[in-house]
Amino acid sequence: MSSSLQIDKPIIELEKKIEELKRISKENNIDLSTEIKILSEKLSNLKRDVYENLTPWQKVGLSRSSNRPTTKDYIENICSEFIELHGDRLYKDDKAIIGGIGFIENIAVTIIGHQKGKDVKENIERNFGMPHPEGYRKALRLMKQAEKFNRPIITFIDTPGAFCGLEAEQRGQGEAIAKNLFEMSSLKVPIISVVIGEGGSGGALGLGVSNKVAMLEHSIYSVISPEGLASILWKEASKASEAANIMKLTSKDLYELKVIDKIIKEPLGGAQEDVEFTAKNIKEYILEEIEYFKNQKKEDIISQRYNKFRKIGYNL
Amino acid sequence: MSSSLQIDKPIIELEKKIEELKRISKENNIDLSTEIKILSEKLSNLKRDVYENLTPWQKVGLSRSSNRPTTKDYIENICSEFIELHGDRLYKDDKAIIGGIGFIENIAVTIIGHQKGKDVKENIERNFGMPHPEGYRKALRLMKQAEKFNRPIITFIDTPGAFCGLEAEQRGQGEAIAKNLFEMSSLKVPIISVVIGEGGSGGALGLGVSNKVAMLEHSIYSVISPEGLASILWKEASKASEAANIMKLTSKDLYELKVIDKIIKEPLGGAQEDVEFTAKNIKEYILEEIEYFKNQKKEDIISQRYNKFRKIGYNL
Amino acid sequence: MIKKLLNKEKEYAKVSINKNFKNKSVDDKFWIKCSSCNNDIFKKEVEENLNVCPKCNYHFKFSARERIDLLIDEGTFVELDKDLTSINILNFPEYEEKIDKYSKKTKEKEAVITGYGKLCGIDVVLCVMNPDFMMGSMGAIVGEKITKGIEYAIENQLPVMIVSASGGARMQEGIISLMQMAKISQVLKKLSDNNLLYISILTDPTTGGVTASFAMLGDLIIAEPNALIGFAGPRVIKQTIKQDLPEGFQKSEFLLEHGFIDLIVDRKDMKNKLYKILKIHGY
Amino acid sequence: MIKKLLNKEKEYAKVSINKNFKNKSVDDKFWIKCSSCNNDIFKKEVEENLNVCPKCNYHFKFSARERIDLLIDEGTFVELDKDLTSINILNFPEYEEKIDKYSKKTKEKEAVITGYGKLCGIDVVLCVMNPDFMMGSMGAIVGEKITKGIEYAIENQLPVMIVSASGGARMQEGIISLMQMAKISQVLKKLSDNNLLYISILTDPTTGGVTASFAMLGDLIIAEPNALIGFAGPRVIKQTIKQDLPEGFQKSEFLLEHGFIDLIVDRKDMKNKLYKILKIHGY
Ligand SMILES: [Zn+2]
Ligand SMILES: [Zn+2]
Repeated sequence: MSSSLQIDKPIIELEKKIEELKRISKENNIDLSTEIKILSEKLSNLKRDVYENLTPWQKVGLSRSSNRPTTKDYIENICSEFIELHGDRLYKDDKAIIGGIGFIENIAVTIIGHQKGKDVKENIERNFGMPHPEGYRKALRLMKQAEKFNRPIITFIDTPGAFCGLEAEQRGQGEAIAKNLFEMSSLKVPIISVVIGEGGSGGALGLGVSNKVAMLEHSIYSVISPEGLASILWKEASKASEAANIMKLTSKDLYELKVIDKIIKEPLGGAQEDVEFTAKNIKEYILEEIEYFKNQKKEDIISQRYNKFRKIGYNL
Repeated sequence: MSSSLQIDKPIIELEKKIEELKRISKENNIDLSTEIKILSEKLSNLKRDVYENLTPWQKVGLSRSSNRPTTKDYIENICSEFIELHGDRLYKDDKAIIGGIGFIENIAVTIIGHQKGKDVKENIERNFGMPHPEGYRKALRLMKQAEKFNRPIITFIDTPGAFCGLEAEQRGQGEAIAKNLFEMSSLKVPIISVVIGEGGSGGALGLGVSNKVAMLEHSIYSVISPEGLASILWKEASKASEAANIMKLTSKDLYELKVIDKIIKEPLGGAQEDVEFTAKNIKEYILEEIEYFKNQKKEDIISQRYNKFRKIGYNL
Repeated sequence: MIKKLLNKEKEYAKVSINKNFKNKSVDDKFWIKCSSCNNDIFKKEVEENLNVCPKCNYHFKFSARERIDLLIDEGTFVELDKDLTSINILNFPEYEEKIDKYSKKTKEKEAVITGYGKLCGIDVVLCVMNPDFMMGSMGAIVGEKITKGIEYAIENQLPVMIVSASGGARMQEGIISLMQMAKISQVLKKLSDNNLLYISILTDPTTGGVTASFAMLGDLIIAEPNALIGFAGPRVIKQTIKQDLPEGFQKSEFLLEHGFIDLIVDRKDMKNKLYKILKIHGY
Repeated sequence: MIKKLLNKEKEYAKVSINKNFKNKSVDDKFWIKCSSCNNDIFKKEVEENLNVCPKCNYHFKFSARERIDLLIDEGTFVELDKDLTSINILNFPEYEEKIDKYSKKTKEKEAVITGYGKLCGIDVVLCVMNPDFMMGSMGAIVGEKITKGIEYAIENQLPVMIVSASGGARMQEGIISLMQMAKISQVLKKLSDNNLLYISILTDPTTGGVTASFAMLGDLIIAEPNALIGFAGPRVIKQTIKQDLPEGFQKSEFLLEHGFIDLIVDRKDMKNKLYKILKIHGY
């Protein structure tokens, strides 16, 4: 991602400089510790400065960056046990959405999430995290099972959007997403969602009609991509950064709009800098919310979720 | 159907002879009324004789014959109003199964049935009444709706079997039928089925887990086709008529085995000879059964259906 | 989701009656050329035929008010929440101006009209999206009005009909418009759990977030002939697959074949068909 | 449904270990040729490897009793209804003789063994179809025994596992065998309505009426590698479409890809995986 590189550029330069000083110090046996210390502090400040003041467009870049941790990374770090389950029992196993059952601490959960690839090959296999209808149908199947066996549902949201292809249309992309919104709204178990990367439109919402929705600090959630909006407004996709500015797609914006319930802290530099730290924060959040819903009646779980979405829009 | 022609042969010859005498009588102004009367009586007896003593294999022929009335014919004759509804909301509208809502007298019902074609073109469109998985899924969708709106469900069974093709397997023919058996077993509305032609194996049962199952007099219901059984037993499909003899596939056999609840009378010569008469008999049967279930509790409707199938086999 | 909406604006205008005037003769006021069969047709004849081409049965756009008159018994329609108007939640540039422009043009305050009335004597709730108002796009008010309409139906145990005509979510309201999909879908679930009937009626065009929510959630889904119905718009799909789309792709007839709608009903037969369906459902 | 069952008999025998002896040398007693990878393998090595080829992981047939020993803790299995035997309801020619023959051959009375026991200490109901008994075909007794097993699970609130291996319905019992599909499916619905777990385990071959009923109704569906799983058998499909079937068609891996099974588990890992699944389901 070019935007992500731009963010890192001054930081990387400074890091290189420090390495250089260390090397010189060692090779020539000169004491440069004062200089190194000063630069290290500067680096630390620079990092904080950069990452606490990211523009929306820079966050878009970060949320999409190829080294950003994915659903699988978080599952591995959060679950003591996880068994992936496959298939919609209708047409296909869509690898753009994964799901399964496992334990977080000693709590049995169902986890479902969009899954992007780590490299080109895996991205092709996973269609860059853009599901076909069967992905949503698999998700719903697993959610219904979670309800049957009384397991909380965790969803990780990370997709550019539902796939816009011929076959996806033919097999009912709209129907599949709609059915999920419809059915999720009355599930008798708590649903807790975390936007971990891109929350792309209906394709994201298809896993997001939840009791609680959190976002990782640098993730985004929007009705359309900035490129898409720019090409509509100004007929120029290249003005995406301007579009991003007006869209209110950052975690902070969405928290202020009361569309999300929580911003989960990322390490300085973004989630990829310390997956374990990020996963720990996510895990704490999930456990807290599960604890909150643990002794609630099924009707209350349903009506809390219902009221959350009922309010959005008109009474803002 | 060659077998069907064989049944009719002596009858048709006699009918021709009578016509001939009538023509001669008229053209030559001769009184042949006595001869005609005798032959007419003979014809009547012959018909009764033939159709009351059909061999199982002749019934197979009759049940498959191309002029045998289909689901559509009965719907037209039974319903004062019918609106066909389409699609499984997943993949396709399978024309081998039709379904919809309507009135019988003033009772709202959902009707679903296998649909064969009247000619080659329609048979290709309807795949000769052999459904793909989406046919069963459409049926289930409509049955669930019937349950929601508290309508009795009528199914007409008439299929050589579920289609044995590559795509049918790929899209889960087994899963689709299994799901129907599973879900039908606990529907809260009465399901009344009539086998009107061929009841071919799992493809028939997929619409047949019902509170009451009737068969038209000359229809059949079996686990495999006689040709199929013959080719297994004697490696000769041509010995199908022998196979039919041992299979117990006629309405009389199945009534004695307590697998069906009722034999519905056909006119002399078979249902096609008088569709209205046959339809009237079917309609009476359906109304009687609906009346029977009308004031029953939902649990009782479910347990009556459950017990019906629970008993089959072991306690025979 | 929004993209195709604006992209389609021009294409859409093509089928509008006024734009079909040939500008070169004095006959222009009286004749239009059908964009489907290319016949020249007497304009009045089309209008009297409910904006359906009398030669080829092509169904042109039809306004929300006319739709209500077509479906609801005269004098029985009571509109709900008609004064609700959008606020610019995101401070989106020029949004207020846009709303103003469409309000003046259509004499409506939002892209949906909701209310209750009688259909052949049967009490129903009817929501009709207005394709002339910002392409029938769905923002907070559209979501709110439809939700309130359905809530009214639940309170009064009435069946609901929604006539969709929309380019999808309204991008000027960003994430808030997206969330309306969830809001309406969940109240429809509540309606369904009350065993009340919901008939979704799809007209040209029904796309984006509307397709991915209430449009596809009907107990029965009915479409007018030749309506474009899809999640992604044809232009976006073409860009994605880098190929031409097959003839008739995403049209009502295509969706019927692929199992997503129950039946296609001509505009002129719609009221009668709805009446029969309502009767069968015990209303 | 039955046709492929008998047609397959020969093909099936091919993969049985004893038939893979090369008859020409004194080594025959010790070596077999794997029908999948064509390697010569020390027979004992295969047997000790649970009838799985140590070179290519091809899963050969495995008897019902061995399966029970594999999955259930030693000494805890209690068999149910073991003396139920088929009666010739239809007076089908030579049926009794056939039953006799298979009873002698397998020392079992029917094509399924049912009972309860402990899996890593967890109480479960287990039904295992016996592919050696009339190709694991399903007649009234198979239907009855599985039904009773599930009823036992409902009474005692236990999870159910069924290991399928079947050519489908048993044609010698005609319509009665067909009706077992409904009988078992409905008791599984009852189990499900009790929120009890049902794990369906598919082994080679699972076809016909078994596939079109309980095999496909698991909350979780697990398959062994390279099992043939389908409604119609490959031969019948080939006849229908008059074309060769694609490589791997109807194999476990194909079904996984097409969304019909949850996971593929090696025989040696099966017990451990089931244990984990049971734990996650609160047993
Ligand atoms: Zn025209
Ligand atoms: Zn091998």
